[in-house]
Amino acid sequence: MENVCKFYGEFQALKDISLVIPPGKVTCLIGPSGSGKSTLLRCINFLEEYDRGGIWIDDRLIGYESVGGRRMGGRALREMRRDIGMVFQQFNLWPHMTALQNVAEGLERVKGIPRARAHEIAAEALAKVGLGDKTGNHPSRLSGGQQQRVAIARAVAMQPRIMLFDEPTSALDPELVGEVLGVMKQLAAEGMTMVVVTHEMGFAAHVADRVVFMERGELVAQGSPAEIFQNPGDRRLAAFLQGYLERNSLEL
Amino acid sequence: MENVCKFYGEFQALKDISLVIPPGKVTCLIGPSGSGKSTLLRCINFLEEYDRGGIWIDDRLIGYESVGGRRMGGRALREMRRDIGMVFQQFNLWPHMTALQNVAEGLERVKGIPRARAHEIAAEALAKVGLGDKTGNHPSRLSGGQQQRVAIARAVAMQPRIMLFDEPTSALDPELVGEVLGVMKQLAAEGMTMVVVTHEMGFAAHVADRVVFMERGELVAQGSPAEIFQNPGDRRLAAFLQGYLERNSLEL
Amino acid sequence: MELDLFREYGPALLRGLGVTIFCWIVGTACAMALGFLLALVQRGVSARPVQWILRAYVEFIRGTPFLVQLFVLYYGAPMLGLRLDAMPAGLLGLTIYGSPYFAEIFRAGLNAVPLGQIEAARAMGFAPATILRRIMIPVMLVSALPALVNFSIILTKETVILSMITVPEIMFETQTMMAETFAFAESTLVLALFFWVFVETISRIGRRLERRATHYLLDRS
Amino acid sequence: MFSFQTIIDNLPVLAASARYTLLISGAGCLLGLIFGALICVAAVSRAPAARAFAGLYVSFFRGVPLLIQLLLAFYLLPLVGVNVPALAAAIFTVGLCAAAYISEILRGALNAIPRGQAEAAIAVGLSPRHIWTRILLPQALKISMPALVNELILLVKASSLVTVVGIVEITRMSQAIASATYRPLEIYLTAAFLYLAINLVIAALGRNLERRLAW
Amino acid sequence: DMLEDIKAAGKITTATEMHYAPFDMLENGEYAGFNKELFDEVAKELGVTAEYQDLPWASILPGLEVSKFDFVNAPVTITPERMERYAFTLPISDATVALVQRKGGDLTKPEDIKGKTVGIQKGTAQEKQLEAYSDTLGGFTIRGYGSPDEAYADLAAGRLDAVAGSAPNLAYLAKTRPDVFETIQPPFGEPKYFAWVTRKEGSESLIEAMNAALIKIQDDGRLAAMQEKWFGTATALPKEMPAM
Ligand SMILES: Nc1ncnc2c1ncn2[C@@H]1O[C@H](COP(=O)(O)OP(=O)(O)OP(=O)(O)O)[C@@H](O)[C@H]1O
Ligand SMILES: Nc1ncnc2c1ncn2[C@@H]1O[C@H](COP(=O)(O)OP(=O)(O)OP(=O)(O)O)[C@@H](O)[C@H]1O
Ligand SMILES: [Mg+2]
Ligand SMILES: [Mg+2]
Repeated sequence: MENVCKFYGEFQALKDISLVIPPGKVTCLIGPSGSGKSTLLRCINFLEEYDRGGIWIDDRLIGYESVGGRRMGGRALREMRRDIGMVFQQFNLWPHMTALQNVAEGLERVKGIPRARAHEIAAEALAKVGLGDKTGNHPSRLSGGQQQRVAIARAVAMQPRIMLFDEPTSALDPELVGEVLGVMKQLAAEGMTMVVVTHEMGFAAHVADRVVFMERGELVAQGSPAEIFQNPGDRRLAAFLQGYLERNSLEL
Repeated sequence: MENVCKFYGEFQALKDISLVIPPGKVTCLIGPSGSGKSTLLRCINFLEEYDRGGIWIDDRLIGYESVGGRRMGGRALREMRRDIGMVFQQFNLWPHMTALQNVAEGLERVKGIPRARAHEIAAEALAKVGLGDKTGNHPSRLSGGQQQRVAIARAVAMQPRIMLFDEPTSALDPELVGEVLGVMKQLAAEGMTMVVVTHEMGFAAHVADRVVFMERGELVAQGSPAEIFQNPGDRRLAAFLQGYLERNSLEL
Repeated sequence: MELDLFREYGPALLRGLGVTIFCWIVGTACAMALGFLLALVQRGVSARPVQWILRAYVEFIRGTPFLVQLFVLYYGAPMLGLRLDAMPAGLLGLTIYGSPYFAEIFRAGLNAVPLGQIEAARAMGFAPATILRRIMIPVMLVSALPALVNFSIILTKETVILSMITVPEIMFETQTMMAETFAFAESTLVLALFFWVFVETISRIGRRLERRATHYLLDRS
Repeated sequence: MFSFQTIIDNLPVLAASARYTLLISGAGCLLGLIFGALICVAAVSRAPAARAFAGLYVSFFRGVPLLIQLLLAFYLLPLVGVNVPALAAAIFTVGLCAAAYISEILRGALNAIPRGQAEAAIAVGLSPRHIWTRILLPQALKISMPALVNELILLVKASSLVTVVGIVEITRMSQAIASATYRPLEIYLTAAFLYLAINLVIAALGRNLERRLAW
Repeated sequence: DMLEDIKAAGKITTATEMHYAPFDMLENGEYAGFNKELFDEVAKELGVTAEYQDLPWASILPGLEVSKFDFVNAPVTITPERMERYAFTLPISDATVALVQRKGGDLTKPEDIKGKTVGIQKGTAQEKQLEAYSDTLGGFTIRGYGSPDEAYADLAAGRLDAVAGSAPNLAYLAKTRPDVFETIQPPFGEPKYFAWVTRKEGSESLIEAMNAALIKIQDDGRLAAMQEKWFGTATALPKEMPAM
């Protein structure tokens, strides 16, 4: 990813972001609200068009035919998006389908897998996230944590090369967060390439291979969790972590 | 509060809860999801009818004419509720009114204060929560933190004897939580009687005078923050706190 | 009340019922289809001129009475060389008249589909047509069904205006009976009863569809 | 063939008849909104009797064509000794019928208002009357504005049915003129434009209100 | 008794559908026509004033039954079935069936409509006559309309070859739009008549008084003058109820 810029009208949401996402590793994006984390993530699968620079996955440019060139056609874009799974903060499950159908739908419609086989794969994917017994439930009959796990299964079942998570736990009650983080840890252990926007510093600290700190559309600091959390060199990063710790300490 | 029980159909959400809320102090309710914290809070201002036991404020029984007796009439109930302010997780501001009108509405309609005076009081209340310059904004033009502060002003302006907070910060982005907790700390410092359901252990640890831990509808442990957080005697309480700490530590 | 009347006019009245129901079904289905198409174009094509034309169509058709539209279509259009028979003209009239109302209902319904659900499908590489068919339409129906039923019920009553262009529907037949026999009370009763049963049936079916479309939402507060 | 002279000659008379259209649809709309709101409150109330009443009301007024309701009001009520003047009968019937549709529209909108809105009002201590008039109905009104505009436009056009009680509004007047001049196309087109003008004003007001209710 | 009530009130209230030229019509928004002039004269003879009301046909008979008004002053064709339910006055006008076609059409006499399509207001006595005529002539297509206006419009639009109706109506039509319509002479079928209608009970003396007035108006030539003005020709009317 090189020199990516994104404008909303006058407002520049991303400022010359250059970043390498190591394959098979977990990269966590942290930073204050409004710093452009979601925007960056959404540029990677081209839900937002970026305005300058380029994003590549395995040497394939995303969204444009060449840097600064024409937009990709609909078919090419869809093909490209197959390789990128995304899990949203609000889950965005389809309410009229059961958990199983939610997962199988993409397999059937995008990959063209026959229904019976798609349902098999979907059932496996759900079993893997610990929902083998909830395949027939509609999202409205699942807790938030369960819903988010279905969303993860839905993305994983498509066998993407890279998974994007946008604050996958911040719409969840604290008790349910654990379920989802557990599934994500498991994915990480299996060597899935993951980019995770998160407010869960504990997760970032324990699971990430790289942590990236953003502020006001700029990439301020990146490094291993140890570098970022133990020795926050940057002043803004230090202030951000300080605030976080204060809110969560139990000391008197 | 004595032997309060609440059933949803077969399911018993509250099991013989007996509890004294010290006036002028801050009581925090903590516990896992589904443990009945919200239900307990909602029984206090009779948004849920409890089925057994009794709740008293200054010797006045709430919601019933006598223990196990007839329900209060609508007018008596409303009178009683004047003394109890409530702040919801989802803010529940009225979107068609400005911040000022949201606060003034209850003063005018419930207390019968003339419009001009009501607006004065409302403006003061808003200024106190740091929103003196946002009185004319509709909720949709306020950030989550600001909305929650309006909700607090709305409750405080009615001069209740006791304030109930149901997870007042869990619908907020982490950056905005600080604003709201700040206002609550200030209220606590002024000696308002407060009952707070919260997942913010930091807040509970620093501000509460008493902490009450619930699980599965039972009151498991209560005590000063020091007793609860430093020496969690109860096994379930200890496990609960352990899980919380793990998720939020930055240690590697 | 003279039961003899129904011996003589019963068959014609029954035929009228059949014609009314037929016109309503075909007219409503076509109007819904056209309305849906209009809503899709309104949503999908952002070119200003197209938007204006659609807006004008909606406001113009919605703003004028069906009676007049039908009259112009049936008695006026031959001046311009378009001569339709009564039944085709009636069905075309119903289609045109109903389409802007349905278009507005569908437009509101589509706008109410949470963007996130569409983005989730887009992010997975769904084709636009698949997103529409598999995600947007089923989700939209939840909020749009009551309004769709409401307007379909209104259309049942607009079908009586087809009597003006000699479509032999129920109003036409009752008018005949009334004119020949002066049996006013009986005719009114027949009409009232028929429409009440007809509308009640439609709203029952509507409620059942509504329950089916929303069954997955019901039991959670 | 097409005679503009006919239009020019008859426009004043036709426009004058529009005042009945305006009066009946205006008053009917006001009544419809008030009764519609009341029926809607009954429909979602906890009292089974009120709910049953609302159900019957909607079933009758939505089920029986307005034309027949008008005939009943005008010709059956006298049989039981109630003699209403034509204009009052027309306005009330149109208003009561509109109320059935409006109450259903509002009921749908209520479903879209989060439960917490009412709970917050209860917790503040507002009385049921204030909860409805200050919190719930204003929001329902805003949510359902497009559907209400649809309904009001239908109401303006449905007001043509009041001819059966002897009121000469736009449609009736144009029929009469068409039959005297034998130029129905010209006259009906003129009538259509009168309706269009009224309805465009309603649509514009609706959009304006919707924008002003944006919060 | 209706006559006494009317005299006591000093007025007679009536209802008609004011679009049936030249009997009932609106001129510049005012009620006018043959029917109005004749009824005004009759009322004058009775010593009362007449009040008119425009109602659609669907409301007129029910309105009469619940006494919303005293008389239906619409021209109603006298038929035996109708006489069973209502009380008729003496004839006020001829109502024999005639035909009208588009200007320059190829019909020259009524018999030419064999095999063609003819429009008619349905449910009228003229429709029955037309059906009988079709049988004797050996067949033509009849299409019924809710009101004559729509039949005329369809004739102009070219879907019909002719429209049948009562002779006075058609004469007035051809007179008003000579560029579009022309009548086919002569009328055919049995002679038929229009009359006014009221409730049966309590109306005997009123009908008698009105019939006397009608005869008087015919005898002193006022009727003929009105007929000239509105129909272009004067024809004598029967002075007692014609046999059906
Ligand atoms: N559609 C849009 N139009 C205009 N500005 C936008 C739009 N979407 C986002 N922004 C702005 O871009 C900036 C970055 O937004 P973004 O959602 O990427 O932040 P974020 O880091 O994800 O924040 P959070 O932690 O609150 O989710 C913000 O200042 C936001 O106001
Ligand atoms: N209306 C209801 N009907 C049936 N059961 C209910 C209802 N409301 C709550 N419950 C059940 O009562 C129990 C207590 O719910 P409550 O909302 O009080 O928990 P809580 O401690 O506030 O949890 P959280 O931290 O998730 O808000 C839960 O098991 C819940 O499923
Ligand atoms: Mg974000
Ligand atoms: Mg809770």
